[in-house]
Amino acid sequence: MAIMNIRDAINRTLHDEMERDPNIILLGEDVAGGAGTAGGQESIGGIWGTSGGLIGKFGADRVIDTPISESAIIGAAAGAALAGKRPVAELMFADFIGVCADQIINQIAKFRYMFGGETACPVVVRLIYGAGMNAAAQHSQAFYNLLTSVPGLKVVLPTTPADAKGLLTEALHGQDPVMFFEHKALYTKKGEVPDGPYRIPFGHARMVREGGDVTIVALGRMVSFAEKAADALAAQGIGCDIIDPRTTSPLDEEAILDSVEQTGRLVVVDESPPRCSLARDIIGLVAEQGFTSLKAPPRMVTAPHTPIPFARELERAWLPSPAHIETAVRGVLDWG
Amino acid sequence: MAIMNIRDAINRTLHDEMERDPNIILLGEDVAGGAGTAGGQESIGGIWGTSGGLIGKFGADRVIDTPISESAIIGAAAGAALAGKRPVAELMFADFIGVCADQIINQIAKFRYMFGGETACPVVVRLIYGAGMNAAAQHSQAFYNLLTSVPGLKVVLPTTPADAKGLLTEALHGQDPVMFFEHKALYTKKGEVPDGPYRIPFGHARMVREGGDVTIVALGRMVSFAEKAADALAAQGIGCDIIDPRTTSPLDEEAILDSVEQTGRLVVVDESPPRCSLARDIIGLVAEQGFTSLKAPPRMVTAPHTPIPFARELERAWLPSPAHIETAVRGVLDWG
Amino acid sequence: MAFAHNSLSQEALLDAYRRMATIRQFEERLHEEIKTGEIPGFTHLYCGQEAAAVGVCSHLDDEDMIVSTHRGHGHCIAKGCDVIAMMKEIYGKRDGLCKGRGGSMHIADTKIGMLGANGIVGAGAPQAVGAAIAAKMDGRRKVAIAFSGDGACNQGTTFEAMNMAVVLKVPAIFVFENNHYSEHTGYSYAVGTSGDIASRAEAFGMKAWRANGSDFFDTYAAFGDLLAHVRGGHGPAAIELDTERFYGHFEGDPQRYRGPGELDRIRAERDCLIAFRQSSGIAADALDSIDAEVAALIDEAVTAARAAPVSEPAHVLEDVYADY
Amino acid sequence: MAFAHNSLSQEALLDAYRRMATIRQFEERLHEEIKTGEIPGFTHLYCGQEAAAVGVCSHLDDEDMIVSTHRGHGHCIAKGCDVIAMMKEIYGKRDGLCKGRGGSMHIADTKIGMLGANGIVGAGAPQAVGAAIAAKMDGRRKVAIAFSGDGACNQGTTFEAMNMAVVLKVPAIFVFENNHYSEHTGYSYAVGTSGDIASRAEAFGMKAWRANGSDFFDTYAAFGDLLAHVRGGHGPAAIELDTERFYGHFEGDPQRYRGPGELDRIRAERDCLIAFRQSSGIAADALDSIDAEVAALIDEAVTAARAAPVSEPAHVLEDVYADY
Ligand SMILES: Cc1ncc(C[n+]2csc(CCOP(=O)(O)OP(=O)(O)O)c2C)c(N)n1
Ligand SMILES: Cc1ncc(C[n+]2csc(CCOP(=O)(O)OP(=O)(O)O)c2C)c(N)n1
Ligand SMILES: [Mg+2]
Ligand SMILES: [Mg+2]
Repeated sequence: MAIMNIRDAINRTLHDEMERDPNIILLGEDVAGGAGTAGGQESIGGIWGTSGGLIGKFGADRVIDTPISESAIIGAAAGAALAGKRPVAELMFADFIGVCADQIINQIAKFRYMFGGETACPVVVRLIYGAGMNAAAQHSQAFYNLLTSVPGLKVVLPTTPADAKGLLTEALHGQDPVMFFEHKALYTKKGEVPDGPYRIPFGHARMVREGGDVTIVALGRMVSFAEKAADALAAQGIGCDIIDPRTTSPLDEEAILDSVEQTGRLVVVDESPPRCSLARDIIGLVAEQGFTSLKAPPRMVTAPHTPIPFARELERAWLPSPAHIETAVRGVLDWG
Repeated sequence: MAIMNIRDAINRTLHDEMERDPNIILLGEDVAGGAGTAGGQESIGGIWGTSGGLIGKFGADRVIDTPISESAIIGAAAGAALAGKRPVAELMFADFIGVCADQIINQIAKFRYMFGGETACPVVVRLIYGAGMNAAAQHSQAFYNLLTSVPGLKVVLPTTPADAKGLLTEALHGQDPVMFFEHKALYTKKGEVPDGPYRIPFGHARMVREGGDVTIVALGRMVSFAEKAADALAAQGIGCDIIDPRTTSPLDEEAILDSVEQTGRLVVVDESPPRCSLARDIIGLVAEQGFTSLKAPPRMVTAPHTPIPFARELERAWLPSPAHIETAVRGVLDWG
Repeated sequence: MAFAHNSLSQEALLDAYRRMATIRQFEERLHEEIKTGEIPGFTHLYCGQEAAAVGVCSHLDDEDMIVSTHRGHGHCIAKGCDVIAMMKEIYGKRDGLCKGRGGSMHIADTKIGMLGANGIVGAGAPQAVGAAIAAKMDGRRKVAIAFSGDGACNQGTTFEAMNMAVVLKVPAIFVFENNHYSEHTGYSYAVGTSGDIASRAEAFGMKAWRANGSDFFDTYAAFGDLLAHVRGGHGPAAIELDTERFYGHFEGDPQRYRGPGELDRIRAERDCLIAFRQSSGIAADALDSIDAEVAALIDEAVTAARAAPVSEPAHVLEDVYADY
Repeated sequence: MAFAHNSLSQEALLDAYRRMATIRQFEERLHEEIKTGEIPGFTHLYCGQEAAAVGVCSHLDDEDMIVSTHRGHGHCIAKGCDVIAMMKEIYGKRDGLCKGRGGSMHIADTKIGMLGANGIVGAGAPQAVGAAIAAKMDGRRKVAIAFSGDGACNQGTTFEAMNMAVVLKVPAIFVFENNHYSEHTGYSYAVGTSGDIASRAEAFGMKAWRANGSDFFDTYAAFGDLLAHVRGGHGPAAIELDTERFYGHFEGDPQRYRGPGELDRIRAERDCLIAFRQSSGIAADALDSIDAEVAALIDEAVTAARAAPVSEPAHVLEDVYADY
């Protein structure tokens, strides 16, 4: 076990996997950086530093800097996958999905099904997402709900360095397209990472903690917010189950339903606006399939139905907070 | 009152409104048709016939045929709206949202908010959607969940000719962007349409029928499927409330919660795959806010988590059916 | 024309004719069969453009890849898809080439380098660039071809793809079939350009060719030239093929945008099968017997497609993922 | 250069200088203030490109419209946005130009024809086409301008917009500011083209100009020519402005992609303010006193911005809709 942050866990995994499988290629804007400049391809490894060192090792044929053309990036990834490669395409900000959504939702997601089942399109799209850096309305969104709704895609939200490694490795072994969401505010989060080959199967939630009084399902960065809230609640004698689904498609429904069966109370935390969100999706699931378990109305803690504002005070107010989670937990416990 | 179908109701409304407001312009692929051909601009009025006769009356400056460039179509609509016009942009198939999503979700939806509240962007996007014509995976989708999730947009789903008129007229009077979803299989549906100016405020559901035993919330074309199911159920002595939300953003939460308060039982019918769907959204809403009303677990009737298949038998199996709805209603009534 | 006679073997000529005739009869037959109401969905016929698909694909082998459009039957047949399995697909049958789940607009057979027809205009061009990235990595002089229409050439994806292909110097080939219409809109209206479509490709710095896409020999020769360039490692290239579609945009299109006599004229003057007969130097009866064989094949395909079993409802759930 | 001296009044020259100096000092000051950590988010400075924004916008009035980019401060100031309100916006304050909800990348003031900076590369070009559609309808010789970078010129939206502008013959103007970099990537790598960026616009059939975007007079003259063409009803046009960005892509960029001495060289050789001083024929002390006035204004702006009240949490819910 080594201690490292999520950025490094992703970077190392890319190194290891590209070493293992010569079919893996990386493409995106500035994934190496410096193409066509006097400074040369510098391999700072992208705006986020996650692809550092790769071009030096694997060359410009496998670590491909592209023009600003997201449709062509994702479309090229799709075509390369149909032609037998394993492309990892980077969307520098998940918000840019708007300029390349077709290649994801109508192409990559549907090839296997439309083409009769024999065509694999194992593209991994890395989407850097999330609020918290005052990057404003067009650089802060968490569009995982949108892609979770699309049949044919798998959607992954790692929240620890170990999970980042295990889930990315898994993505690079599978035959299905994987939307790999990396929260920009989590890159520096540290933790232990298993050495050597390490895969985490999709559809298996991580039980972050068990507390028995209430079930908190938290997505992405909200897991750590939930932990903060749970710490405060623990001090008041309230025990929280915290579930990190890790993948939202497939979703580990069983883990959620089992926990709610024990606790009877559910809070879902999601850094998105509420409508057609993962939060609503999970609450709907439990209402349908865990109805008898529920002792109180489930609650969501989400952002409001507004774009993401720029100013610090506003973004802070926009984001769900540990305090909001605490209030919601108290709400479901005090209910009735 | 005149009897006409939805196609004609939309066409007449466009005629009336363009007459009323010289700032209204129409743009899209073949909205007139025949540009640059020997046959000339023929005004068959688009592939769907909804813009027939408009170019003859309002000219090519206001009824604008465009190249196949959906991003530029929607982007131009956005820009024209910022410059004081009221563009109505047509997406021939809602599925094409993938190639222009950015202009909708990151631009039109956010301008007012990002720019401080004084900037209006009253674009109406007409999206022709829905399954039932064996148009396969890329020409049959109902992406209203996706746009409902985006703050800043209003989302409208007319299901009758009168509603089509009333809601489109309303859209063309408001200051907000409106995503106007027209189901291709509903165009020939007939009904009475009020003469003269007629507006239906957004956020007010239509109570399709009252039955008292169970609440069915049905979206778009599913309203008529729900009516068929309710007819069959009525013969068995079961009375259904059927609610047609008409707009999914804003959503008439009150109408839904009020009905469930009476019936205690909820079925939501949605022609989309289940994940992060409107169906889940509405079930989640009721679980949160109508928990004590619920006497049985709510149920959704949706398409499966698969792309839309081509073959008749497959598409039929994919789509929710009146029989599925009937089964779901019986399920929630027999529960416990 | 001299070129073709000299460079193509008699066998290759017969094969090219067979492919064109197969496309023609396949499409003409669909035009009839659609009237029975048995065929689901939207169908876009390739009639009139056969020389384009075949002039291009005759140069390719299974390792080369093509990406097609909504009007894809011709590309599929030219690339070697099984005609009976295609017909079954278009009828929506269980043992169709894509199990009846794709239909006319989504036929693919990746094993032979047919990476898919596509219902989204312009979606294919970037995919061809990706396939060309793969081809370049594999280093076996493979190429990847994007077929696009005169309408698709205005879609942002097509421009992005051309630029990216130039930047990455990959063996991507952009074949623009200019049939003068995108749906009901004329080419001259929708394509803003200083020259032809090929000149747009040239503006990206790639070499471009032009040919008569209603003439097999002209297309074959020009594409041969182009292909030598691309296989030689000189990066992407483009070709514009001037051609005609003999039917409406989709089956059911009233075609009011056509000029008087236009359809008759193009059938008379721009039929690639007639042109082939006139200039191939092959005896008419050899071609006649190919026509007859093709007719039998198409008959067999329709009969098989009509008789083929439909899917069960449970099949709807298959093949969304490899595993889930 | 002769042109400028003759055609511009002394007043106009001083005004142009004032705008350029305002942009420069605004940005240089931000570069310093960002280090304090008080300014939220990502900031992209316009330093070095002042002659481009001002050379273009000096020709415009409030009815003309511009659409800007992520690097938008210069365009905003050149078009006439209130500098103090802008500074407050960048500080995220409640009485900022956009109530602190937009920030550096989303400044707009539609009343004066500034239709918005934009965080999505390439998003603006189609919007300018729409504004040009509106301008044409209104019939008052108004124009709509899209500023785009050498990176943005590869985005599909930009191509689509150019094509659509040509097709619809609207008074849209595409201003390409080629500062040689998109983020860390060099122009020569990312832009696949047979010529310069302007030549791509020409391939769409529109007239294009080139100018030294680090020289006010050259830009002003070329754009004046272009504008006469477009206001004359001849449809869209384009101009490529060769310029430099003096700082990194965003504040914090280590700029390892620069060549040795590059930053010093461009500061020395391609500074539009120095060039203006050298060739405007205006006495240095007149310009000095403008500099001093601008410095006072920027001081005032920063002081005001720092002192301005922040938003209340409840403000987050405002202005999503006109009504809901
Ligand atoms: C993104 C997108 N926009 C619009 C359409 C509708 N559509 C299908 S084919 C077509 C015309 C295509 O014209 P062209 O590229 O010339 O091909 P052709 O039909 O002539 O073969 C249009 C507009 C679509 N399928 N996808
Ligand atoms: C659609 C999209 N892709 C990528 C980015 C990230 N990004 C922001 S600015 C930029 C470079 C833009 O280069 P250029 O157009 O030359 O403008 P400059 O920064 O030089 O002013 C990139 C890649 C973005 N904001 N939007
Ligand atoms: Mg065409
Ligand atoms: Mg640049």
